[in-house]
Amino acid sequence: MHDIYNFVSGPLVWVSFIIFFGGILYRLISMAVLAKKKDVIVYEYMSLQYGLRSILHWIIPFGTVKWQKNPIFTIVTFTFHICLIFIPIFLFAHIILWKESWDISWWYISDIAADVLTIVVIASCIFFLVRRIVLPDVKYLTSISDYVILGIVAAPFITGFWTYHQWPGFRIMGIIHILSGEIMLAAIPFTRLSHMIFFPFTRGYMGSEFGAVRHAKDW
Amino acid sequence: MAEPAIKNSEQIDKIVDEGIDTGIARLTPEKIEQVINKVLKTETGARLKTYVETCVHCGLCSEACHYYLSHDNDPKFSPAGKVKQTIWEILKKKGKVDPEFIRRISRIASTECNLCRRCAMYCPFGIDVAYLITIVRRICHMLGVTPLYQQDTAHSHSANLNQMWVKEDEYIDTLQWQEEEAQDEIPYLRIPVEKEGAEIFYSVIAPELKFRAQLIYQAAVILNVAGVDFTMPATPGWDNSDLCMFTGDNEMMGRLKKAHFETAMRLKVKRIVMGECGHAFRSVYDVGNRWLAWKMPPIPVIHAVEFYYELIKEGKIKIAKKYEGAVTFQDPCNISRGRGLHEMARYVVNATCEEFIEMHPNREHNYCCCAGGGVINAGPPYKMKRIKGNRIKAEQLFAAKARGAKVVIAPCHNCHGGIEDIIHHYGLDMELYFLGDIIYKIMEKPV
Amino acid sequence: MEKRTVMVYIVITLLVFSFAVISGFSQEDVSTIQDSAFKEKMRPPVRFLHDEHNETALIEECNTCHHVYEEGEKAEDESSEDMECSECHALDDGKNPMSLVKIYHVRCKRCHQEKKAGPVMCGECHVK
Amino acid sequence: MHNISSWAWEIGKKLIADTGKWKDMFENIEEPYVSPDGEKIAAVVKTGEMEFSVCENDAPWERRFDKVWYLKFGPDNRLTALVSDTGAWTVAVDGDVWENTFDFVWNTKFGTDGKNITVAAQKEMEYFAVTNDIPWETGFSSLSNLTISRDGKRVAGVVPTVDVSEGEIFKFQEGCYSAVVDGKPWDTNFVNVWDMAFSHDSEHVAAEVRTSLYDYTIAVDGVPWDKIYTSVWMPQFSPANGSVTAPVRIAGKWTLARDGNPFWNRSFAQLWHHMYSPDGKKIAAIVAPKFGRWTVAVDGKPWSLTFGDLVTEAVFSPDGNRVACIGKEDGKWTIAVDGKAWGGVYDMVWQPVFSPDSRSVAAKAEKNGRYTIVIDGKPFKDSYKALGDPVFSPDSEKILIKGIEGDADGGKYYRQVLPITDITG
Repeated sequence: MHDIYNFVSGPLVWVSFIIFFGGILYRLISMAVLAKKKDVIVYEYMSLQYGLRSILHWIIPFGTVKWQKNPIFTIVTFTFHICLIFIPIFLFAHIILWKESWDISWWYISDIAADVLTIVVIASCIFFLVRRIVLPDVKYLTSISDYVILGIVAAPFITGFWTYHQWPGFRIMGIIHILSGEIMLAAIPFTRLSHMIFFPFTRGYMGSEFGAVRHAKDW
Repeated sequence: MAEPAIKNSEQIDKIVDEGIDTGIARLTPEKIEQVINKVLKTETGARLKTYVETCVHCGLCSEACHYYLSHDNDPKFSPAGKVKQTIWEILKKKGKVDPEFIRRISRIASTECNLCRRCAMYCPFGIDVAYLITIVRRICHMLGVTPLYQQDTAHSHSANLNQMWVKEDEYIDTLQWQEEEAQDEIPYLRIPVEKEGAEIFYSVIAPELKFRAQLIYQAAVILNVAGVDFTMPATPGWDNSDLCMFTGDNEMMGRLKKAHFETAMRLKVKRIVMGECGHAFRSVYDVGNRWLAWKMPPIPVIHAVEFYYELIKEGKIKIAKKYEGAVTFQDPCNISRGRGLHEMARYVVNATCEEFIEMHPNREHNYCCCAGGGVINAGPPYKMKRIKGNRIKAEQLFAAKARGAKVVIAPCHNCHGGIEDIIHHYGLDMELYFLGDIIYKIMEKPV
Repeated sequence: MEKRTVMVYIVITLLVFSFAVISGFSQEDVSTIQDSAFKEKMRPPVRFLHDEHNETALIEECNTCHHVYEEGEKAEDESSEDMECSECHALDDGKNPMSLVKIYHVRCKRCHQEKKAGPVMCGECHVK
Repeated sequence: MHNISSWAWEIGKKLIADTGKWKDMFENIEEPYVSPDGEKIAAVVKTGEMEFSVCENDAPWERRFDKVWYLKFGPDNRLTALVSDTGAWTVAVDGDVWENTFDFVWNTKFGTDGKNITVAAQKEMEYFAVTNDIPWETGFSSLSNLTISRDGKRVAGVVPTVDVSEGEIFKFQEGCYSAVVDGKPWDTNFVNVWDMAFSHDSEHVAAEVRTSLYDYTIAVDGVPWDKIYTSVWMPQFSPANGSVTAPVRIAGKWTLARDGNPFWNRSFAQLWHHMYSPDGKKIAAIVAPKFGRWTVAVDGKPWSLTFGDLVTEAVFSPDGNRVACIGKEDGKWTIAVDGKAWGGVYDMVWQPVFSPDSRSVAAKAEKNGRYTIVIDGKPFKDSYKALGDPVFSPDSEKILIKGIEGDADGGKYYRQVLPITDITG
């Protein structure tokens, strides 16, 4: 048990961070190089002003017609995405680990808040799962990999919640928690989770084309 | 109103299209694989990769598409659903697909997507489905599988540099004929041909000569009364339309745009003003010019709607009496989403019509007419498919009618063709006009 | 009553009894880690059986844990059992308890990790 | 150009016509045209109900027509118009009409000396070319891309050589078009044939062709190059050795090929309108070194000066050492010579003209609706209501200005010769 713990909380953390940050960097650079070679117009028409204008509308809840038309989805997806990033960064238990390892720390949320937000994330994942199964158009687009990805995202939250509450087997769960978090980090650059990296560019490009060239809104 | 949606595959596949059928018969799996991979390797890159890898299969784009809505939310017609059936499959199989697969994707790309780009406004990532479908059309073109009527139009473009096999003399003759007709109404009227150094090159599309010559007549009246210094060329290059852009024949698209812009340069005009055509605007404004390496059109291109706006705003056209009766307005994708002209259009409509009733949704969010993107050019075999694929437009128009609108103004040839069919098929009993029709009717003319 | 049933009852009774006895004996030694510098408690206090721990861990010198540092050097013959850790290990900015939490964790957890013995995960010490 | 040394080159200003008075003479007057030598000004005029003629230097032609259009002066200063009399079309030259009549005529073209005049014609749905009133013996179901040789003696075009109807897409793709030279089509059929060029000796013709929907190449006298490209632009013959060069597209980039082989060693985002220096030793072309930036490349080497909107109408100097072109940036037009732009920007500029000694460059330019002549970047002080192209004297010391003075209501047309130093200072 100690060996496993030491391994997942030691070298594997480094590996996952390296894959995560290195992967993001690699994806961005390789995509930029490819675009320079094959899609030079992306550079020609990308506009900071109009790109940001579009991004801004899309990252504000109900900032676009689409968000307004699907209020439940909008609320769920926004809280989900905010929590997804917010919880791991501001969780007390994580901060103390960073403090121990690298002597860095910052503001944290209360454990009660973390509990509630984690439930929100898990509930959101269930919402997404149900959507995939129930809505015909989403179901049509869904492949096994979509469930796997959803699982990858949900796993750290479910296992974290389990571990925190010290439910039976929480020791094993704790290790799975660390591992699943690492898997998620490593998966981000190389799966459809890479929408996290590419969102500013795809949205920004569309916003640039709509704004700077076509003088129209894209939200 | 409520028509049952086409039960997709069965009925659709019954459509006989020699262009597709003969094209398919000539294919072998090896050729398909080789062509697909060549297109993917040499012509696509970061955009395709990013779009495919960023799509999280969320289905948010579904309700953007008029085909999806009109087919009772059939997932096969959702934008991402169409990408799944085409691009994803191609990438997954690395081009190892059979001829029947090509038949399906040709149908989907050419007759089930108008490239209207509405879905780009419903995808949080701004994934450009129209771009992805264009790649499918490109592949089908390179495989020689394109609906017959579309391909025939592309051939006309290649042989005559216009879309309707209009010969050089027929074009000039039509201009002179319209000029003569219009002189009965306005004796001093001219359609100056080859007037070097004129302010404006008025460019049209071949259907205006073949079927809607009155539009040239009306344009001549408007331009003359407004005192606009304009000219029209006496050479090929007069047609601004571009169905090659929609069949995937990019090389021909470039050739057509080169002819058009170089005609403008030769005539030494400052601007090109074009008639009420949407797809042609797209081809000259941000597609064809790019293939030629012009970042923006080398000679500015002004769509009729913007031009009318200028004329009315500057008082060059005066309104004798506003058009009576309530009108509604169809925002064409290529000039609203494509150029943001919707507010100018409203200015013109309000200036010329007594009562304006918005249809909903409108402006950038308006539903596509289901005729653009080359779909109406796929011809009679697909007419019913096109009409049924846009039941939502009938509902949208009906709602506007219920609030009093008797007239639809559609400043785009494709919108016009599409909506005309919808009005008839769904028994909407509404009149349909171009903006120019209205202006011509109600403007002050010298007696 | 069957014989087997009686046996079960006896065993249960004995177990309960021995548990009570053992707990009674151990009572003296049961302790939780406390430090007055912790104002708000984020986690349940850590139960720590001082003598038993030291026996198991073979710790003889008090200053293995209750150390005293002088000018950066550990004073080998001094120890600090009579002090709270926070007397030396001050809080960051005088408020942020993280640094204090950290030294507790480093003291316990790191040793456990090195020795591959004893609890290392949050819930193993901060038992609810 | 036609023998310009025979023109009047004495310095001075001569009133040719008081075009302002024309308004009193005719019901309607169309835009005026001036002859290359500046001695004549003409316009299509309406002389009565459904009755038109051409007014040339204050006097209308005797003949009246029911339609007159495409007024054009040839290089030898003869005036041509396309005219219709009771529905029969023909060509009028200096007021005299050709004997043959047609159902339609268009696209008047001249050889460099102006002696040969060619038009495209249609009669009873047969299409052909007519040179100096002599039609081709054979007609075709269509005719496009009318092209004439330098001397104007030979005429080429594109015609359908196989009957193909609308909708017959697969037949079309087998190749139903070819080039026709003096009425005789090439033996080979192509899917398409477009722009073509004659060799300097008028003996050969090279054309852009498409051999399938995807394969583009150059065909010379009906024989395609053995290389195919994804696209090509108009070929040119070398005046020096008769070889053929054309811009070709390879892997999404453009370069120049000669006789089917790579010629320039670099590629561009765009490359077209290449041209030979008069001695045939150099080639210049309009290029886009990168997407959205335009310039001129001489022998494959682009200028460092680039324009964002466009570059057009490039021209070699007579000695072949200099190149001038029109450039446009941010909607403003100017002239660039040898990689340097003139300081002034204009609302429009016309093709620059080199002096015979290659030292000076002149161009017509428009600003605020008035026209003037600019030499080497310096605008002439006078501006005009309308203006012909500037012409340098054979000794390169004088410039001919053909301008209509006055405002919208009136106008007087003057032919003026001045020393270029009056403009350049």
